[in-house]
Amino acid sequence: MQDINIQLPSILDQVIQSIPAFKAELALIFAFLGSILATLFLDKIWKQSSFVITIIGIVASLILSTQQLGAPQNGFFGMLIIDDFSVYARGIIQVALLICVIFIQQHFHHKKFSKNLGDVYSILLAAALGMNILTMTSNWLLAFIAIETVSISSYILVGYFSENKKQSEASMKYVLFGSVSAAVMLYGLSLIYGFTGNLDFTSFEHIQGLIEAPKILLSIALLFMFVGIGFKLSFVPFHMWAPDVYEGAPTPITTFLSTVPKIGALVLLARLFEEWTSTSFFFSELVLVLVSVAAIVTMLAGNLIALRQSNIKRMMAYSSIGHTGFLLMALVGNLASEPQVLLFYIAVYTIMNLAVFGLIDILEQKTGSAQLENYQGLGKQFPILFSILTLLGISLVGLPPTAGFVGKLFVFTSIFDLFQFNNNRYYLILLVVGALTSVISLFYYFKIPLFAFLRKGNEIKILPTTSTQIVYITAILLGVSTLVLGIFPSILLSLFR
Amino acid sequence: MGLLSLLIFLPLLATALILLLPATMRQSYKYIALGITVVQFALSGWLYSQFDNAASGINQINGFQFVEQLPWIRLDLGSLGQLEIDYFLGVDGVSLPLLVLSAFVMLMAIGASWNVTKSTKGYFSLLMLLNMAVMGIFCALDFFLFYIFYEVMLLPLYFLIGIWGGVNREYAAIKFFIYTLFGSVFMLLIIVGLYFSVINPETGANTFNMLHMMNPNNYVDGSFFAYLNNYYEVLGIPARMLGFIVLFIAFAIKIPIVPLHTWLPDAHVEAPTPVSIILAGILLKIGGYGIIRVCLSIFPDAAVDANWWLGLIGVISILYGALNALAQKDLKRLIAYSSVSHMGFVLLGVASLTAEGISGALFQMLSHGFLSAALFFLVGVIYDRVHDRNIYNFRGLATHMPAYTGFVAVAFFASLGLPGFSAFIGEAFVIIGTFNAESVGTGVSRWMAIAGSVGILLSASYLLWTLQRMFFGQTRFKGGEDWATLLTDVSARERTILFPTLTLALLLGIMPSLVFDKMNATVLNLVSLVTQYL
Amino acid sequence: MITLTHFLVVSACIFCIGLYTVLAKRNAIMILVGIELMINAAILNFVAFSKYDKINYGGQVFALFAIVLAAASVAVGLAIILNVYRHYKTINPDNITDLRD
Amino acid sequence: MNYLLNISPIVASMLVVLLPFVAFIIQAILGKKSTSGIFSLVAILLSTILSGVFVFAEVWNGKPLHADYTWFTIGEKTFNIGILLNNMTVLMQFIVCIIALPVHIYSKSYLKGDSGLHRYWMYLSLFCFAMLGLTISKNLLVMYIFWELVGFASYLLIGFWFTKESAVQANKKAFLINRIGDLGFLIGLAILFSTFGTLDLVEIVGKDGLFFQSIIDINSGLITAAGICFFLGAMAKSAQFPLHLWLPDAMEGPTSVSSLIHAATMVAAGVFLLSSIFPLFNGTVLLIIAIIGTITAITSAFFAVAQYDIKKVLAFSTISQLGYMMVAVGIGAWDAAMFHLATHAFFKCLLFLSAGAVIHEMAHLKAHTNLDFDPQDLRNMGGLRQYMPKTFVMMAIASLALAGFPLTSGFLSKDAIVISAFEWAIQQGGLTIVIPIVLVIVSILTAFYIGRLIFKAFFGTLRFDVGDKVHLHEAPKTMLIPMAFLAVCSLFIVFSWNPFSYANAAILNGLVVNYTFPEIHALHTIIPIVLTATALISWVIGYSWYVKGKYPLNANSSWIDFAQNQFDMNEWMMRAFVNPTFKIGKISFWFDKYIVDGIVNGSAYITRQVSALITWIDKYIVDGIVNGVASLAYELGNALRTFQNGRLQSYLGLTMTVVLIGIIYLILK
Repeated sequence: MQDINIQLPSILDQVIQSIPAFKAELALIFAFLGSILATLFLDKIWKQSSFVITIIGIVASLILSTQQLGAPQNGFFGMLIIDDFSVYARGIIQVALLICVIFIQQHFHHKKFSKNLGDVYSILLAAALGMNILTMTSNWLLAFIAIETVSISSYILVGYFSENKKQSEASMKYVLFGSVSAAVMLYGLSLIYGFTGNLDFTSFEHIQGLIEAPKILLSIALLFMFVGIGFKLSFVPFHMWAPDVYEGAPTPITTFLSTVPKIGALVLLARLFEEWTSTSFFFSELVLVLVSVAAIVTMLAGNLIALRQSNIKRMMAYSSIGHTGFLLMALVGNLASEPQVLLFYIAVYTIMNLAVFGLIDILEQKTGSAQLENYQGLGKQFPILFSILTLLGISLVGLPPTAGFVGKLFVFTSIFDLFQFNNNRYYLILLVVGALTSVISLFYYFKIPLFAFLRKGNEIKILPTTSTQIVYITAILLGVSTLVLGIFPSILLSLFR
Repeated sequence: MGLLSLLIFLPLLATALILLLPATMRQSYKYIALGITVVQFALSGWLYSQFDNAASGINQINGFQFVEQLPWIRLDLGSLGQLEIDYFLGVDGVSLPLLVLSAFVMLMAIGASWNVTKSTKGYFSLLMLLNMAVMGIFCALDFFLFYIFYEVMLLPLYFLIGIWGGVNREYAAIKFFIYTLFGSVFMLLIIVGLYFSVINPETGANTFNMLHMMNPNNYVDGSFFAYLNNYYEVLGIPARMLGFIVLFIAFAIKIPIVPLHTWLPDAHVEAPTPVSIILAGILLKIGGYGIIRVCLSIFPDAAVDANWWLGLIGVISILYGALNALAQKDLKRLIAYSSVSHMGFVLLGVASLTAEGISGALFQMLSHGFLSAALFFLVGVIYDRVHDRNIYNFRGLATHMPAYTGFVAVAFFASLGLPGFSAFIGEAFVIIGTFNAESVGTGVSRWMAIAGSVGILLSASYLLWTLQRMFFGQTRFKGGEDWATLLTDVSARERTILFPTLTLALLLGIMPSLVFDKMNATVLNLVSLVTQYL
Repeated sequence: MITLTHFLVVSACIFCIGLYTVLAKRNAIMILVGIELMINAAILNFVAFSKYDKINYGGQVFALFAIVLAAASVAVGLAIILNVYRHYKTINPDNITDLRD
Repeated sequence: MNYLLNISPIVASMLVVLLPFVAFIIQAILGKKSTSGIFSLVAILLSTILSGVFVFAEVWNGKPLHADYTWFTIGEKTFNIGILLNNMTVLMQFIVCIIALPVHIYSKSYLKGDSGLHRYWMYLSLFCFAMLGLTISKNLLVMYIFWELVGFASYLLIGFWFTKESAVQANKKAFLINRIGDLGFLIGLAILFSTFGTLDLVEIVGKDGLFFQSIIDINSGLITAAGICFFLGAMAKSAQFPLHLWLPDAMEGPTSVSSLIHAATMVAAGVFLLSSIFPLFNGTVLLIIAIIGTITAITSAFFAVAQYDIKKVLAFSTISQLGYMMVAVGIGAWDAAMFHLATHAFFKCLLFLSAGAVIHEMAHLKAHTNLDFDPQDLRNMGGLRQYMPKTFVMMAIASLALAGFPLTSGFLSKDAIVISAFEWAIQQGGLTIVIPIVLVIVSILTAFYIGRLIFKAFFGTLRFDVGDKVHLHEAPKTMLIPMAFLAVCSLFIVFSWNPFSYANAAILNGLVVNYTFPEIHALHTIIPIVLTATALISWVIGYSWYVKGKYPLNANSSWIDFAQNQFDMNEWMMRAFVNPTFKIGKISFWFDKYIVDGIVNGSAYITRQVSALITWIDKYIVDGIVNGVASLAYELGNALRTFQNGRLQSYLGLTMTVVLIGIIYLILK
């Protein structure tokens, strides 16, 4: 009792001092509360109020987080690390989120629901908060909380509308799979905590503890821990949920799921990976092997399965699984290089996926289907749309002159550097598989132009849709930006410095 | 904006124009394309006339002409070192003739696609895009830039074959794309490796500059592709040899060599006439050009070890392609396989590593550029009329379409190496050079020359046989009378395209100096660069 | 005297039981229950371990948060399962396979 | 005018070559508009004059000239277009002109009214251009170019009636077989280039050429190979066994063409080539040449005996005569070869032209009396003497020349070859003696078959009744005059004032060759007598058979004869030699037709089969692998899909299993 009384003031001081480091997230929190209130009261007066508040909140947090650039600090007893890496990551997250919000608003605002759209925004904000924390923490407790925040809000996002069977099924699979992996991860964490007695995975004791830990239990613990992160990143073998959920969920939600949450998890994993592979002990090697193998298998499986897809959303789901593999590769490469390579690839990946799903959303609304066969000969009716889709396909394959190519090139470069540095065969395999899978991926990405342009299609009637212009324009801008970034990557790269 | 940039990016202007003009002005598209291409051709002609024959090109920048070098991407990638990518163009004796060739073949292609009606907007814009990429490839001296143009080229082709192609076009298009991509993706890995191994002596930054890659002193000791104390091995293959092999495969797919050729018959047969013209006239040359510009110049030490195998592959391609051609019933397929055979000479000549051989190979590329283009155009002539190419469905065309037969006969005899036409000079000097190789001691054996000459015999036999089967004898068509009415003799447009082409083939055959004078210095420089590792 | 080992063994058993439930039961609710069990096993671990962490009681804090989060996710899960039932009139996961390759 | 008169031989010779080319161009441009062939005619006329007055007269026995014009540079090596004017080249060029001119005139009326006449003139001019160029080119590469162009022109002319299937087959065959030879030539060039670094005749085999100064051993394998390669080229052009197959088929072309190309000039190019690079050949190669020549001479002489088609007889006789020339080259007496080439050119050309006239008439006959028979078949002719006496006379002269009868040119040149052959054989000793003996036999056979031809065609009576009014009449003047000219040229006086000894022949004196063997005077008297005597005998026999109809091999007459005078030496001789001759002739021709030619066709067939096989492999194995890889990836993806069965718990189960496996692996590791 005594010691608490003694400590309490100092602790409070600490907390108060740490508030500024947290202001970006605070903005989100206020926006969260604001949007809830707006949903309850204002929306009756002005339908868009909650939407506007959300936008404001996100933009605010974006601005606030950018102010932290170049001023590394940490708060809350070192639970939060605010370095440039996290700032950039959060920047990407916020922008992506912004676009997602617009997509969602455009997609739903004209539909008649029993439910109120405002809640969705608040949930999105909650998710954003979780992701922000994910990018800044090196503490298992915060990390777990953040992951769960993101997960739970994603569950709700998927299940919220449940207009049809598929959506509800998707949400069920998502929530059950997610909770199980969360539980497993929690168990793993408990073991790790047991070995180390410390929750900060960057701290000396933590690593010391892991070094001393019994091999077997350690490997169990690490694997369990990876289950949780694997679920978030959806790499093999924790990817099983992804295709079903992506297909089932409303397209804008899929857009969100396939991009934003991955970034947070990836940043966390990057920090972890960098800390833990630095030692020359068993567990470092173990982590390295686990990630490399995961990357290889994921690239192969994702791209191979995608070959046989006829539903474009499902195909993109597998493609994003394949890309997760490549992201893991970039993460391995991150050991050799500055984070800007990783960030660049993340950014490019986000842009591409946002654009693709945005266009898919439009197509779905216009043709009422996500089946590729139904797009036969549509190239004549939507030349621009399909040209942009093709361009994005090229970028996803990683062909010049697109940003996807530059990203791939940098990743290869960094991996090659590692390979040249220590002649480890894993790196070589990574390189070869990375190259091979991009060839494989061409097959299915080019199904889109194949159906749209090469095939003669029977005229299918276009459903009357209310305004999709904003989404359309955004997607096109994003698509073009991949081209621009492909020719002048320095625009983005110089940003991340 | 230098001349080369102008040459490269003019087509882009055309694309923009075509895309911007409304569909109501559909008729103007082809004229825009034609105009731009004519300007390009004139420009390339100007370059040709201004070219200084003494410039030796290959590995030192002052040997190149019309050079443009602008810093393009400069990045500090931290531990990955300084990223240095230049917008770096220039031509030497190897690339200049190919530039002129490309400009000319493009002109032909536009002429051949005069009657295209299916969505002309897309067609001509894609054609112009392709045009740009091709020009870029021949001018680029920065490996990154080269690679970009190299890949950009694939895309328009995919659509040109896939949309305007024949029955089996989807298969052909994707097959072509996948084949090339397979090669080029691994080429990318090698490029990355080179990037790490090579340092720009001025700035000390890692560079993609090809010319720096050709100078052993710029290699970092102990780096992956280093000349000195390089102990890297993959599957027991030394790193530099590996790099050579991978790059060679990447370009060999384009040439194409046996057994990596199977995309070619499909692509050629399915592609519309203009695209086959471009494929045969330009794209196959990129393979040969790449091998000379990249494989030989950057990995000369590996090249001298591997050239026996190159020669062998060349010989195999020659014979294998010719034998295949002998058995074809589809005229277009026959010509496609004959391309395989004729391009085999290019590889053989390059492998010989003698001045005669390499010059012969380059000359053969040019002559094949003109002749195969003409041949495909000629096939297009009857295909346009009756939509049939089967040799056995025609008989005695000579009496029915005398002028057409005249053109075909000239083209056939030219490409079977009748003296007086370009193909003869090319093949003869490839063979002479290959024969010489043993005396010089580059390791290519003499029997290859003899085997190659057997290829000439075979080419004569299949072409003459075709001539006999299709054109001589009593007139008899599968389609009967209505074919007889459809099969009108070559039109004025067709004449105006064919005549200059064949004339050029003849001119080159009579005055090879037109080309040799431009390339001699470069070739000698290349030979000296490579043979020092013998 | 109950040592750490006992706690660990018990938690391990609970975890396994939970995992079994998750994999074997043909009822979504039961799966949720299984998840609860697994989480509780982990919580037990945390509490047990935190005995050795006198400085800032990380384990116990973690345990508390875990309980809250578990509750939250289970609540969401239940709501969603209810939703599924409305559409499918069953909550046996094996019969809910519209989304598949 | 004055300027025109002292025009230098180099320029003149160039003009000689270029004029026909100009004609070719003009003809090509005018196309159907001009069928008179006036351009070609004028061109060749001017060429002949120039070549005669300004080249031949200037250079012959003067000092050789040569000029070089840079053509192109490849690497460091420079190639020139060179003109070489020495006795041999100017002689060759002059011969070509002097033969080509009458043929042009002749064809004017011979082919009157043919639909494709404009093509004919075009091709003919092209041929003249190529042939004339071939004769004077100094650089072997240039020579090779003309060499192939000549073949090309002959391809076009053989297939002149391209709607006739046999003609098309024939010209394809001709070109391909010539191609084989050309490859030999090309490889030869490659060898020379890689040894000497140049292809200039003077620089290599000139008086002080590299070949003589450089230390290169003439007996080295490489030089032997080169020699054989060049000989291969010559074999194909000059129709040496077994590459002679194309020549008989080539008779599908118009007769005038056969006379110019396939008798006089082009086929002789092989001999010319060998003579011009003679120093390159070492003993081995020369022996091979001699042997091949002998085989060719004897076999085709036998073939000729068994022929009924008048043109085929002449074709085989041409081959056999070319064999003679080859032997001459082989024994080192290439001057004799050139000599025979010259004489043979005239009389063989004349023979063909006369045959053409005959065929012309027979064809007319066929046309008028619409009987169905082959106008070229000897069995349908006979007694033409009284219908076309002039033709008969000229053809007789030509035949005498061919048979080597005194006072004719053939006598001189043939004796030159045979005698030198004997001298050579005696000096060499051993089995080589077979060669001259065979040559003698050949000359006997020659006399016999040419006699047979004359007798069958001109003596006796027409084989079948043409009714009361006979349409046969003399050939028109435009055909007769050229023939007459050639007939004159087939007499000795053109070549040597002394009809009985070739020693005074201008050509032999013009081309100085130092023989490796001593001269044996006795032979110079014996051989001519023997040859003439045997020729006479064979004619007597021939006459008795074909004119008197005492044909031994048809039963009824022979039995009577046998009964009447069984001790008749004559009869006995017949049975002893002549029947076997015929037998051998038939058999060997059968052999040639079915075995040698069969091999050629067979190889073509095999190539086609191989190519079919290769294509199969290409389609199903090479391409199959490619598609296989693709479908493999496809199926792999499909297999992985099966896990995606939509069942949540199987997902979880799978995931956990993988984790478990991972744990187990890590534990066991």
